[in-house]
Amino acid sequence: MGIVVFFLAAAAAIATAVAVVAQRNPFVSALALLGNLVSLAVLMLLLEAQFVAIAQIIVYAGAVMVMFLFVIAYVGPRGEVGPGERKPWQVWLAILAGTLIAIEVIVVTYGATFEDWAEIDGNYGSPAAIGQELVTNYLLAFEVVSVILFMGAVAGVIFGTGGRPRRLSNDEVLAKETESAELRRREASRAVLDATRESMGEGS
Amino acid sequence: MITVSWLIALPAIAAIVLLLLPLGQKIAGYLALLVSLAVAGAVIGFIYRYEPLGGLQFGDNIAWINPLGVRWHVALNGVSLAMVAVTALVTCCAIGYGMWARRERSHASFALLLLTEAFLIIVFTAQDLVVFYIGFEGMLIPLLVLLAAWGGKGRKAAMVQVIAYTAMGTLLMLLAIAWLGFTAPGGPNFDMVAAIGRGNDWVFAAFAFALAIKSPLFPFHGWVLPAYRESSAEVAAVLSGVASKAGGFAFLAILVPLFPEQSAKYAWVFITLGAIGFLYGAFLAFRQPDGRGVVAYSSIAQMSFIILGIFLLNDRGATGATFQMVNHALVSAALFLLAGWLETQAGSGSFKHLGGLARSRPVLATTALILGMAALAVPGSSVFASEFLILLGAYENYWWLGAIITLGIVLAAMYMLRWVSAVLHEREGDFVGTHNPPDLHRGALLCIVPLALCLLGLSIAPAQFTDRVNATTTAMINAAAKEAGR
Amino acid sequence: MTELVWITLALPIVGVVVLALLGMKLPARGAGWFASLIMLVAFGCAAIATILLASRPEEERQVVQVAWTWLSAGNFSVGLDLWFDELTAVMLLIITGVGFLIHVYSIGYMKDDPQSRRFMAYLNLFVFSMLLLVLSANLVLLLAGWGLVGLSSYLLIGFWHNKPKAIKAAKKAFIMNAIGDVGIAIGAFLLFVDLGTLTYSGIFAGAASLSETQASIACLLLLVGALAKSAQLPLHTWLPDAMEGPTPISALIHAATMVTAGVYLIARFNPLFHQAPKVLDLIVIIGVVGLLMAGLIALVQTDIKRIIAFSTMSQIAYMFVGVGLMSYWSGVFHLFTHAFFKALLFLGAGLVIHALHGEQDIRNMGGLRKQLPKVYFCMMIGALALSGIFPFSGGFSKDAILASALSVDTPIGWIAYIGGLAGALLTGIYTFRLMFMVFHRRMSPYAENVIPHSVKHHGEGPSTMLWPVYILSIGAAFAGLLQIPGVTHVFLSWLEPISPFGMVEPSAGQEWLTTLIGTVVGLTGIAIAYHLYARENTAPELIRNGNARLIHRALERRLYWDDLYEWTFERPLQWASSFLNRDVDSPAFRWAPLDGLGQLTAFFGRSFTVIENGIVRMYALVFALGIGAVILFLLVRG
Amino acid sequence: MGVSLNFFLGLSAILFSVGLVGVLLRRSPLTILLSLEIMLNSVNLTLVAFSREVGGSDGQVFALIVMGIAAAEVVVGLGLVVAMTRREMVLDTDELRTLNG
Repeated sequence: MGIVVFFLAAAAAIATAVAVVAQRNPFVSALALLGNLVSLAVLMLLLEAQFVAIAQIIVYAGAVMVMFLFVIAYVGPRGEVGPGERKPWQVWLAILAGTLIAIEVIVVTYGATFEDWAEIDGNYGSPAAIGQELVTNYLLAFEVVSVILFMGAVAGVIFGTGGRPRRLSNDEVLAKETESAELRRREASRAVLDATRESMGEGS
Repeated sequence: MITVSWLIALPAIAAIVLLLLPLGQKIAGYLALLVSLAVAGAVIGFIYRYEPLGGLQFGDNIAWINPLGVRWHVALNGVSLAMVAVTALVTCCAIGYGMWARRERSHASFALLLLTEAFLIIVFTAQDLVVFYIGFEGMLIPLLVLLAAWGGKGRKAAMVQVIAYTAMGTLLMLLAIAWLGFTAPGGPNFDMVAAIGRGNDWVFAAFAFALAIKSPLFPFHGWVLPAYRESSAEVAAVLSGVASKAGGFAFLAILVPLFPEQSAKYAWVFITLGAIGFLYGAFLAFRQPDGRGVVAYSSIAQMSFIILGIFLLNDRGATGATFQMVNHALVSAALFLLAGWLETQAGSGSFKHLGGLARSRPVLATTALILGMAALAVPGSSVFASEFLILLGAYENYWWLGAIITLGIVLAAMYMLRWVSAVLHEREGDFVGTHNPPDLHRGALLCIVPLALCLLGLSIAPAQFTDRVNATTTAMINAAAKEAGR
Repeated sequence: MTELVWITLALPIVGVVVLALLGMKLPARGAGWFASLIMLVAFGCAAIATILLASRPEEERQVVQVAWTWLSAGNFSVGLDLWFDELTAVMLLIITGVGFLIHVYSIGYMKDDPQSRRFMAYLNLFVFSMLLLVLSANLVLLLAGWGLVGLSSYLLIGFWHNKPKAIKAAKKAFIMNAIGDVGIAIGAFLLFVDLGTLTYSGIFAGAASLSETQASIACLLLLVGALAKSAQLPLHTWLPDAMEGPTPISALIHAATMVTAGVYLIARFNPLFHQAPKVLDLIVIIGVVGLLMAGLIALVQTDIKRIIAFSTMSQIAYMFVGVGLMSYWSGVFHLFTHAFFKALLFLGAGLVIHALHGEQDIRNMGGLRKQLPKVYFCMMIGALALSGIFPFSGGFSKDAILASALSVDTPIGWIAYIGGLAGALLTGIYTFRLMFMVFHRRMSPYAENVIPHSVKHHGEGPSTMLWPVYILSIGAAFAGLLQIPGVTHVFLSWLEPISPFGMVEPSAGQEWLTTLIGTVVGLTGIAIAYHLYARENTAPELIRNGNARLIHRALERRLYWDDLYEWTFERPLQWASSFLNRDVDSPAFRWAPLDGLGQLTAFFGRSFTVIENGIVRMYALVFALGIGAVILFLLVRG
Repeated sequence: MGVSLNFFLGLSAILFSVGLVGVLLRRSPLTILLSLEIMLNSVNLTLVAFSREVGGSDGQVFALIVMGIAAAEVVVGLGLVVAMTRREMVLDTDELRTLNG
């Protein structure tokens, strides 16, 4: 039973993760990440970490992802960036780095022999146990995190509101206009290019 | 009991005070002058008490950076004493000249000059390799700032050139020092005595490279002309007069005693380069368009000659080289101050615009003439005495070498005469007519005359000098001379 | 006695210091008289010292005294040593005596020059240097004096420093003399390497132990110094140009004292030269060629001072012949008489120039004997002495040299004898060409304009200028009587001890024979000159129109020696220097290393822009690859 | 429970790598942030798994703290994205290659 759940959840996690990375539309990516989070939560439940699993869903899926979606909605289609001028060796090197690290970790862990899962009581992973730890042993870390969160909130507010577009001089407006015209021209031509490519792909 | 450390601490502290306090031009100048005079006074005391056969004297040797085995070990021997004395004198004159020239932000410029003096004294007295390195590298900082902030039009390019050259060299030297210190038996030990004879060819080469650039020895002289031409006069005086001597001094006092085997083995390299440099510098000085160019290339020639003298590895060569370092320090410092004076008063240092200055300016004419004659080593002058010693040493080892470099002396006569007559004689230059410079008057005269007087004094009794340094120079080259079989 | 010599040496330098420090406070005339007084006292001291020396027995006449160690290094040391013997005494008397007269003359000569104090200081400096040169007892100090006379000569030739020609001449003189200094210096090095000492006594004692090669090389090098200082072939070109300096300088430095230092040097080092007979022969040959060449060039020069300058060169060549034949006494004797008559001629020429307001071209003179009778009379004595006419001083001394050549009776001796007689003929011609062109023939238009006015206002010249000329005339006329063949031999016996190997001494018969021939030859020369120049200036046309035109041209250009040096040394040197500056130093040593460094950093910079391109992703990629690599490394290492 | 710790660790390594590749390949800052979340979560899984292995709750506490930090990071990152949007900049990290002090 555990094995089945694990593999299902693992397959879902990997699939959604790949979807996050591979999807061009950030909105879809965000939704895929949501799926990823849920499947991870399942795995955590499998590990008897009820509180963390719930926190994962509530905090991440509930709060962080909502914020993501808001921003994605705010940004709109600009959030979508095409492949651009990417050199093939970059892709290969990136994949190489990823697989290298993955294989290495797997090799290491595969070669290692772990003891069996520890015996646990019913209290393990309960909010009470975690809360106990947080306010006793890890009080300092807990407080630091709260400070960091606070600072992050302040930073978010400043970034989000302080950077109001400044008043531009005539020259700059002109430059900007030509720039955006250029951008539009480039995008248009790219669209034409993509369309041609697609039609040719269909044609062939 | 005053020790050498005081000589270092006094100008260093004064420099910091001057940097920090926003003193007026006059007060800052007088304070700096007072400090430099105090240092000079202390040096005179040392000269008076110095025992020529007493080895290292007036020293301090205290633990400094324990984990690395670095000790604050400074002391004077005969050669150090000579160089410290010249440093003190030239600094006094440079500061005096700075006061006369009314530099902007003068308190900072005086502070930096004093700092240079402190570093230079460290170089000349250090008995520990790390202390030596600190002085050797440290003196560049104030000098570069002085060049960058008070220099002429091309100062940026000049600075790049100086940094590019000297950084290359000193980096290698740092590696060499580290190697020597960390391979010492019984833990890291940077004392010079502990490093004697332990180096290998590579360490020797790294050391020699740094020193050759600093001196400068042909063909590492590329930084000299821009640096000497773009610095303000007093900085050029310090730079050519004493800072460049740090290289020559280290050849004699550090490289040869520490690497006797290699010094003997590779002496021919330095002798060849020195001979080439001597003739080469003389050739180039011959067609320079301005006074600073002439003095810069003559400096290259002289330093090459000095290094040649050191690597002859005999008494005459080493003593002559030491003496020549002192003489050349005095001559070139005075000539640069004079060149600076000409630039401010006549509006140009270029020979095209000068000439005919001797007319109704007797003091200027006499001073320039004395310096010019000293620089071309007119027989009977102290420069002649030192060159005579080096040449004598050269003849003892290789008579043909002596014959070749003797040519350089004729060339020296030619380019210095050209300098003298281009400035003083012949037709009045156009700038001389328009600016109508006054005679050399009190302020600037007081800065140049002490140097000229020292030269005259040394000319009358050079033995007073050579007797004091003889024992030290002999000891320095002794081991290498034995290796060379002399 | 040595105290007196020390005082003699010290007085001029005291004069220099006083004049340098107080010069501006003293009135110009006062400075001049002060300097002259110093010279007079110095002459007095030198004279008394000489008398005291003479009163000693012959063996004790060589005094060496060490004042202090001047320079030392290891086992090498030289002192400020003083050497006083018969030869030094002669030189001392000439330097201080003639020096005094010329100081006095300078007071008058320079009275209108605002810089006369500086002139006097330089003169004193010169005298000091010259005394140092002759009094030194070791080669280093000799070299110091040698260089310092070169320096004062430079200063005095270039005294009028706004005259570019004068400055050029001064530089030329200094550089040529520097070559000579270098020669002596190398000689000194070699002697030190061979003998381990540089004192005269050490060198003379060790000379016998040298091989002939060693001695010859050392002597050749010393000879280079002597040739440069004495303006002998091939280092003679500076002397005619040096005439750009004030006339008293020409008289003192470039006739009476400094230029004879080469003769002094050879005479002084006779024990060393004795070991190198080939070098001695070479000296004779250089002397013979030089005296003929200078005589020929003097025939066509038109500048009054240059004619005398070439005659100086020629006369010094005679002295070289004398010392080269190991007849040191005759060389020094000629040096002695030459000091009188040549200084006399220069000072006389100075009076003429003074009267003509600075005109030096003899073609613009003529017929001056009526206007300047005293000058004419004195210069005639000098001219006769120069031409070697019996019984004037030059006759005795020149004939002493030629008689020595006769008595040697070797091929070299005969060359010297014949050459010397030919030179005597030339001397007669050029000397009296000068005399006739200046004092006889019809007055030139220029002189007609200037002279009456000048004589009316100044007479023949101020008394300070005339009296030294009178005194020198007496010397020029009668100095030869010290050494009448077979009658008196003051000079010979006085100088005999300076050479341990003896000297060539002709018999009285040889001397009288030579005197007879010499006088006849000299008179012949005068007759030719009279024929050519005494009435009208006919000779130039005669020569210019004849086949001798090319020769005339060559002689006028001084046989192209200057051109030769210009094209073989001066210009190549300048070219080489410019070339090195422009095409070697700047590109190769000043920019190449910097460029190289720049290229290197730029290369690395460009190489790293592939990853250091500002794109954060790329940094992350490198970071990730790095982590992978580190883990891999740890894995592989186990 | 039949699954051994190795499986969890392997899964987390795979997820981490996928996230890493995302970070390395994508240029949109939004997607990069999302990929970062995957990486963080994979580490969280490891922490929880190890916590279960030893039977303590330290790993879970760490996981919670990581979540907190991740939230802060997301706030700042999204704030930057918003700021870029407001300045009408292109949302492409490759364009952000010059620093301006």
